[in-house]
Parts: sequence; structure tokens; C-alpha cells
Amino acid sequence: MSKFLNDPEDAVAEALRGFARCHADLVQLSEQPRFVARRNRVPGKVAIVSGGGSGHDPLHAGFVGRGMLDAAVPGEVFSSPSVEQILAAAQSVADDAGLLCLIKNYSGDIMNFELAMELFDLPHAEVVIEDDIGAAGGGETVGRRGVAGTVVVEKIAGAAAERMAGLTECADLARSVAEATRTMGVALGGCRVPTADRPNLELAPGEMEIGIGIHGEPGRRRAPVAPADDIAEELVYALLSDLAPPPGEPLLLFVNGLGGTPPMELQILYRAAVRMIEGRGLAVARSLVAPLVTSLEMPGASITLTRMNDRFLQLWDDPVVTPGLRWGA
Amino acid sequence: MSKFLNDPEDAVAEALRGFARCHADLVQLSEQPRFVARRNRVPGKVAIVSGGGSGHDPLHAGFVGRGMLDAAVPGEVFSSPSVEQILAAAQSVADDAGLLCLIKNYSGDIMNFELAMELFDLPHAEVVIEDDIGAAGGGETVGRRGVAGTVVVEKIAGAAAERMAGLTECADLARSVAEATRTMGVALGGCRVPTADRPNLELAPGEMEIGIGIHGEPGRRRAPVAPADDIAEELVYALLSDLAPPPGEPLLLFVNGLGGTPPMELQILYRAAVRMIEGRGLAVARSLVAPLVTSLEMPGASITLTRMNDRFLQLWDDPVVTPGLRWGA
Amino acid sequence: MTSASPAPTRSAEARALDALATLCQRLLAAEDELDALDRAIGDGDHGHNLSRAARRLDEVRDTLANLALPDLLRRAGSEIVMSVGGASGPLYGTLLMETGKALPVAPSLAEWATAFAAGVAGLAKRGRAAEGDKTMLDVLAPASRALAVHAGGGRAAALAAMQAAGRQGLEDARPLRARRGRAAYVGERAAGADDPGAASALLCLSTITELLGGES
Amino acid sequence: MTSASPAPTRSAEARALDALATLCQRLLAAEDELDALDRAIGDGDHGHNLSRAARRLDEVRDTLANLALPDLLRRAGSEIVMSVGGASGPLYGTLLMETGKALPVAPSLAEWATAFAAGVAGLAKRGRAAEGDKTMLDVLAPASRALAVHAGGGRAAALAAMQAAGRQGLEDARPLRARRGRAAYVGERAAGADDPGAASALLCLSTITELLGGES
Ligand SMILES: Nc1ncnc2c1ncn2[C@@H]1O[C@H](COP(=O)(O)OP(=O)(O)O)[C@@H](O)[C@H]1O
Ligand SMILES: Nc1ncnc2c1ncn2[C@@H]1O[C@H](COP(=O)(O)OP(=O)(O)O)[C@@H](O)[C@H]1O
Ligand SMILES: [Mg+2]
Ligand SMILES: [Mg+2]
Ligand SMILES: [Mg+2]
Ligand SMILES: [Mg+2]
Repeated sequence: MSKFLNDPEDAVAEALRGFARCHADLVQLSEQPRFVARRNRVPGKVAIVSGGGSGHDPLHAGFVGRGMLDAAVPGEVFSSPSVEQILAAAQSVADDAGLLCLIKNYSGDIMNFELAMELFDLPHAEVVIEDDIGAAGGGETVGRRGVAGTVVVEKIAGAAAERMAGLTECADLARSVAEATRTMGVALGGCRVPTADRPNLELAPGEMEIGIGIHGEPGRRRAPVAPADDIAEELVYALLSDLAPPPGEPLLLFVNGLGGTPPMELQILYRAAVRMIEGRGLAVARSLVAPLVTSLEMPGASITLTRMNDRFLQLWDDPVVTPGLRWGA
Repeated sequence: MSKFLNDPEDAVAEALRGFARCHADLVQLSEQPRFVARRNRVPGKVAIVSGGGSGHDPLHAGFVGRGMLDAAVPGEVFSSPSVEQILAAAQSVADDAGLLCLIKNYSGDIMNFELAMELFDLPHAEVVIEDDIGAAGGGETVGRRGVAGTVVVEKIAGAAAERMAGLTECADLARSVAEATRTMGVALGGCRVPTADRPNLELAPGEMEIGIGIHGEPGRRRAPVAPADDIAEELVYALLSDLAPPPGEPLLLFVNGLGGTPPMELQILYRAAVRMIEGRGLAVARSLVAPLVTSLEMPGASITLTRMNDRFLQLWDDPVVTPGLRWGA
Repeated sequence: MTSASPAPTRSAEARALDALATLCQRLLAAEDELDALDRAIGDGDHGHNLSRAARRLDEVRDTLANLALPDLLRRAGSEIVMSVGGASGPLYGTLLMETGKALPVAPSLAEWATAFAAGVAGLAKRGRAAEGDKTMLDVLAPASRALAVHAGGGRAAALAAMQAAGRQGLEDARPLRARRGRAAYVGERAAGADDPGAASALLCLSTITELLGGES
Repeated sequence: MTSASPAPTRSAEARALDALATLCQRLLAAEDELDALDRAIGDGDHGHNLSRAARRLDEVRDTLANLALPDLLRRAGSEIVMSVGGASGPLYGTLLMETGKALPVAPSLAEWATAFAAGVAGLAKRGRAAEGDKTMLDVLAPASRALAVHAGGGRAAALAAMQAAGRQGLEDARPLRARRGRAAYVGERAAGADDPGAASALLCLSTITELLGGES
């Protein structure tokens, strides 16, 4: 697992400089403290900020732009950003319309955002995303992890803010999307943090970890790799059991790559997932197949389902113009 | 190197079904013979068709849509499509305005397109793309391989066709873009074709192959992995030496991922490449950093440079709406 | 080609059809071996590509069975060209098509030799290849010349000479670097290895010699 | 904290500053060890995160040197909170900030114990954690209680009791599963392993005891 790196300690900083240079039309990088802000802010619009450890590209910085995030706050790889970063980002993008923080459910992220918001004096609201049903343990005490479903929350809340919805409305909406969203992942191998000397997950060749977290956290079971159709079926079954969508309710199906799995395999999983969902008389109303919430170069994928409604669908279809997600404009 | 697969022989077919279902608004899949066609064809427009072995997603099927390709003809993984596929695709999308075939320079692709065109009776032109300067040998007899630069040719020719340029104009343009484009790649490991039982390139951990081809063909030298800045410098130096752009000429810089390398590392390479180019008094006028011409899950990257001019720049900036590349509309 | 009801008299067409069927079985049996040769200096799919050709010919067996010899070869070639892809599809397909085009309906051995030479020329043109480029041509070209030279001396001897020349061609090409196809990129590494297309060509020649070399 | 010109009289502030400097060195020295503990049941960066804290404190040493004891702790805590990130940044930062808030300018040992208890309570609140969740709290909470109980009996004995209670806390937590932080996801696998935050907390207590337990 060699990597294209200079000093591994500089990986996040150098990558962000490259990213900001490449997408200078859409975003602007603050280096000290470190955050990425949208270039053409809309005055009077609720500002949406998200953040968390790096290594999940394009999440979050790749979703800064029109119709999604106003700022992203990247920590070190797999490590929550600091309070001063979050605060500086919030101060740079929010005005009296207020600030909505979208936070993935990890101790560090929660505490750092919380502390930053204690120091932030404009109106603000926080929504915690916990969509991952993959973990065997921990759910009772720390709640579910926040993973790929974050993209769905950021997209829909971002569209509402772009339509000039107020802070409470945006926050309520984000919360209801988060509640309607579940994800489960599977890994075929680990990944290596640039500053570490070995992978964070040891899987024997031919093994898979079902329920993997996006930092290589263990899931619910380890087994020999099964055919793609069976894997998709296991994930979809678990998601549908948890979400229990009534017949006729439109679903969003998002097959996410964890980094090392090529599009061909994601498409094979997606096809299997569609068949299984439709086979149960449910409708796949919207689809997304792409590596959007990655775990460095981890070979693996996750499947996200969101129970949609007319409002969610409209906002999902609204234009989005960001480095990582772009349509309709 | 486990994969998400059912019967490996079905990988291409299943993936295409998933792809077509996911992007049903933009493309339509013909299964027998196999090709992907644009959904909203523009009558009287020069049709552009490309194709080649599968395993390079999003190339080519991911570039079918407005402002780029009218059809893509996918072969088996790393294997040229057949004449009947190419012919069926051509017949399905071309009208009297004619057909432009964009062909990567591989024996199989050339011969199959050539044979198909011998059977095709509307006006047509072929442009062969050979941008890869990475190979040590072979260049004299078979010419350079066609790799990531194909995206640049497809984008610019596609925009011209969308502007209703005629067949000769589109073909001449494609040829001149191809001539102005050079690519060189580097791999940190191999990849495995679904139907094969081992990787197609054996690199020891910590080794890199400079000049790698997109099917794992050997390059010009194998060496211990160097710092990202040094690698970028070696590639950019070779490209600039070959292209010899005069000072002041705008350049397109495209850092392409080969599949297994995460965005963070591509951005680090991109940053290094920009610095090197600008350090030599040249201008990076347009940038693209993404895995667009991949080699399954191969960890690696390539750098493409195109000498741009006003016409190329305008056409590059024109709207493109495809599954794999989307902007400006 | 699974079930074949033998024709009342074994016409040249029936013999060709049977030979083709056996050829296809041999190619299918050699799939892994040919893939392995291609893995060494190409992309590892030569056997796989030829297995597509073999399966396609099996599918159209009934159609082929109704054709005269020249059309049978042309049609077999065009089926391969149309369906196989890769480099070997157009090449082998062209070989058969051009051979068929040059063949009279009831060819003598000398006419076979002439037609085969035309097929080989078509293949070389299609591939822009010359002998010594380390391709299937290195087997087929000397084989076709040997067949022409020995066409006067009885089928068994002529076919044996053809096969021997093909084998010699494979061996002569072994130390060379490749100048066409994917193997052209591996440079020095190709030297010492057998070209997969040359190996499959020799397999075809050997099978034909074995099957038809005994008949008079 | 590289160069330190000793104050003419060793004030409580100067002693605290020196202790902090030594603490930071110890944490930097323990970086790999703490990363290894975190790799086993977390994400392998606890030592790395604390090294960021240590470097930041070194950077602001001159600022801290001008502050009274309560402000010194508050400021050190807020520097950590502001700059470190991860889970341990807010937690250790809150511990210092809340301890500082509760501290008088010239605290007695008993007042130190009270303030430390306030700091620990702040940390628990911040982390929504309780003892037995297998976190740094399992070391800090019993340590702070022991300090309070023994605060009347002389600094050396009190600090020794604090450290012993912390060590006991680490050991008591060892067989537990984690209920907070990333280790909560590894389930049974956490049982038998030391929590990295608990280990770093004990390292801090031991360093303080060693440095200040000798002075009267
Ligand atoms: N231009 C060419 N001219 C003649 N023969 C060629 C040419 N290109 C390839 N070949 C032959 O085709 C063989 C490879 O066939 P195959 O592996 O099926 O196709 P591909 O190279 O597309 O994977 C080579 O071993 C060589 O004999
Ligand atoms: N909610 C919490 N309450 C108390 N302590 C916690 C909590 N979450 C994490 N910790 C402590 O923090 C330590 C991990 O710190 P660190 O590795 O620096 O942060 P991160 O978990 O963000 O990588 C754990 O070992 C544990 O002691
Ligand atoms: Mg961390
Ligand atoms: Mg091939
Ligand atoms: Mg091959
Ligand atoms: Mg950690």
C-alpha cells in the first residue's frame, strides 16, 4: 500500500491546496485555521457547515458550493477538526440568517462542534447524522456512526437553504432526512492512514467485513467473500428491515464506493440492490452510484437508503454545483 | 484482491445494466449487440462514437451524453469490442451528418473499427489517439498507446459536434487536439481482470512502474516509490519535453487516477504538477483531477497535458452533461 | 459443435465442417494455455478471445452446414470478425474470409494453397504486420509458402510440410522482440517467449494436418 | 518548551509551568506507545493527537508564563480545546479549563482537590461519560476522589494516593468493554486492552506526582 506522498504529516494540507487550486471557481481555502469556504456566498441564506476527519473525499470539502455546503472543516486524516477551525469557518460564512452544523456521530466531532458553538454568537442549530446500522456493538451507548447518508442530508438541507428556507426549517428538514436514512457497508480490505505504517483493518485475502465503518471500525460479521448479489441482498435486507418503508414510498438508493473499489463493481452491486428492492414491490425513485464517502483506498462499498417524500425529492433534484456533486445547473 | 462479482464472465454485462439503469435519463443500453447510446440524439449532428476494452470507467460509456459521445462500444475487460457492436452503435446514432470514430491506438481497436467502417455506408472519419509517452519500447513500430488524453479529445470534439460543426471539421479538430496531448502514468501496484486469477502486473511493495499503460503494460522504468513531488516532476518534465509548449501558451492539466488511488493523493500530485509547470513560466489554464480513465482498481495515476488555444478552451468550457463528466449546463 | 448427423457422402464441405468443429474443441481445450502465453507478454486473454470464436462457430453450425466451401469459410470468418473483438478476432476472421474469397467451389490442393496465401496476405494487411514482427504471421506465412511448394506432392506430405514450416516459424520467432500488438510494449521481455497468436496458429495447423493429412 | 529562564523565586505558577513542560515532553515521548494502544481498540492516533497538544502548549509558553495559576490552566485548556481536535482535545482541554475556573489564585492542596474534581466533572459532562465506560474518566475520577480524601495529609502522600487510585482505575477498567468513544464499536475486543485515554491520563498523574510529590 504505497502512496503518493511527500511528508505524510503534510498530506492533508497539500491535498487541500491542490483541491482549492483545482476548484478555485467554487471554493476558497483558509489555511490557518484550516477550512474550505464557498466562493459566492448568498447573503441572508442559512449557512451550512459540516466537517470531520479527512480521508473521506469528496466528503466534505468536495460538497462546498451552490446548493450544498457553505463551508467544510477538515481535520487530520480520520480525526475530528479542532474548535478553532470550526469556529473560524462558522464566522466566515454565517450571517444573521444563522448557521446549521451537520455533524457525523463521533465523540470527537460532537464535542468539537459543541465547544465551537458555545463560542459562536449567531443563531445556530446542530443536526447529528447517525445512519450506519453496520456495527455489532456500541449502538446502545454511543449511537450509530455517521457515514455515507451524510451526503443525502447535506444535499437536501443544502437545497433548502439555497431556496432561502429559515434556520429552523433547514434544521428540522436535515433531522428528518437523517432519520429517514440508513447505511450499511462492506469491506474487502483495509486502508492505511498516511502517517501510519500499517493498515487499520486486517482482512485475510478472500474475507469481507460486513458492517464496516468508514474508519475501518469493525462491523457485525466477518466471512468469506460472497457473490455480489448475496452481499447486496444482505445489506439491502438489513436496511429495509430497519427502515420498514411502506409499499409505494419512493426510495433513494445510493451505492457508495469506499475508495478502492472500481465503478464496475459498484454498478454490479447497484443492479443487484435495485432488483432486490423492486422485487419486494418497492420503488427506487432516485439513484446515486459513486465513491462519495470514502475511506482512503479501502476496497469496499456501502449501500444507503432514504425514505423519500415529495419535498425530499424536489430538493434532491434541485441544482447542485460543487466539486464532488453536480447536476441540474 | 477480492471483488464484488457474481459470475466473472457476466461482470461487464451486469455492470452495464446497473450503469444504464442509474443513468437512464442520459443513456440507453443495447444488450445484443452491446453498446451504450445517448438518449436525446440531435438530428443533423455529427455522431461521435468511441469504444474499447472495458475496465476503464467512466471511459467510454460514462462520457455518453450531451456535448461528448453519442455512443460508446464496450468490449470485454481490456479487450476490443467486436465489429458487430461497433457497426450497430454507428448505425443506431449516425445520420447523414456522418460519424466520427475516436479510437485509442491498440491493434484490436484499430482493426475492429476499421472493419466496421468498411461495412458502414454513411460518411465517416476515424481519429486515432496515441498520447502515452510512457512506454520504453514499441513506439517506433506500433505508435504510442491511447490513454487518458482520450478524455480531452472526446470532450473537445464532442463540444464541436454539439455546436453542429461538420464531419471534416470535427475530425480535424479531434486530430489536432490529439496531436497537442501527451500523457504519462505511474503505478504503485497492479489490478486483476475479473476473469483472471491474478494481477496483471507484479510490483513489489514499495516499487513503482513509471510509464505504466492502462492495461498494466510496462513503462520505461521500475524504481522504489519516490516522494510525490519527485514523481510529478518526472512525469511533467517528460511531458513538457515532448510537447515543448512555447511560453504563454495555455495548458490543460489533467491528473487522472488509475482507480485505486484516492483523491487526496491525486490532489497532492496535482499541486506538485502545477508548481512545476508554473515554476517554468508556463500557465495552467484549465485543470481536471479525477479518476476518468482507470485501470480497474490499479493504484496509480497519470498526468496529461494538452497545449490549448482559444478554440480548444472555448470548446472545453462548453456544457457537458454525461454520467462521468458534467459542467456548465 | 455438439451434435452432427454425418452427411451420406463425406463432401469437402462436411469434412471442412468437422475439421472446424474439432479445431474449435482444441482451441477451447487450450484456452488456459493460450491465456498464460498472453499473460507473459500481452494481456492474458488470447485463449479467452478464441473461445468466443469457437462458441460463435458452434452457434452458427447449422447455417455453415448449408454453404459451399468458399462461402463456408467466408461466413465463418465474418462471424468471427463480427463477434470476437480483440486483435485476434479481426485477424483470424480476415484470414478465413480472404481464404474463402480466393477459393473455388471444388478446390484442388494447389488452389487451396493459393487461397490460403491470399488469406495470409489479407491478415498481414489487416494487421499492418510483416514476418519477423513476432505475431501469428510468423507461423502462418511460412506455413502457407510450404503448402504451395508441396501442393503437387500429395495431401499428407503437403500438410506435413505446412505444419513443419509453421513450427519452424514459431521457433524462429521465439528469440525476437515483438513489433506488433500488445507484446510490442514489453520490449526485451518478449524475447524468449512464444507469441500467443503464433501458438494458436500452430495449434490450428497441427489439428488440420492431423485431421486431413490422413485422407487422400 | 525548550528554553526556560528560571524565575527568581519558584512561584506556584513557575512550578506549574515547569510541570506542564515536563508533562508535554513525556507525552511526546509516549506518542508511539499511545498510538499503539489506540490502534488496538480505536483509530491509532491518540499519541499523535496529544503531541499536537504538547506542541501547542510549547508555542504559547510565553503567554502562559504571564498568567496567574487559574488563568494559566484555563488558557492551557482553551489552547488545547481550540487546536487539537479529535476526542481527547476537547476532553483534556475541558479538564484543564474547568479545573482552572474552580481554582483560587493561591490554592491549598484541598482547594486543588476541589478544583480537580470540578475539572473531572466537566470532562465527564463534555464526554457524556460515566465511570466504567472505559475511558480516561476511569483513571481521573478515582484519582480526583483520592486526592480529595488525602488532601489533609501532606502533598507527597496525597499525590501518591491520587496516582495509586488512578493506576487502580486503569486496572479495574481493563476487563471492561468500552461504552464511549471509538472503542465502543469494537465490542468484546476492548476487554483486556487498556484504554489509550486512560493510559495517557495515568501518565499525566504519574508525572505530576513525580515532579510535585517531593516538594512540600
Ligand atoms: N497488428 C497485428 N498483426 C498481426 N498479428 C497481431 C497484431 N496484433 C496482434 N496480433 C496477434 O494477436 C495476438 C493477440 O491476440 P489477442 O490476445 O486475442 O488480442 P489482444 O491483443 O487484443 O488481447 C498476438 O499474439 C499476435 O499474434
Ligand atoms: N465520550 C467520551 N468520554 C470520555 N472519554 C472519551 C470519550 N470519547 C473518547 N474518550 C477518550 O478519548 C480517548 C481517545 O482519544 P483520541 O484517540 O485522541 O481521539 P479520537 O477517538 O477522536 O481518535 C479514548 O481512549 C477515551 O479515553
Ligand atoms: Mg482520531
Ligand atoms: Mg485483449
Ligand atoms: Mg490478448
Ligand atoms: Mg484515536
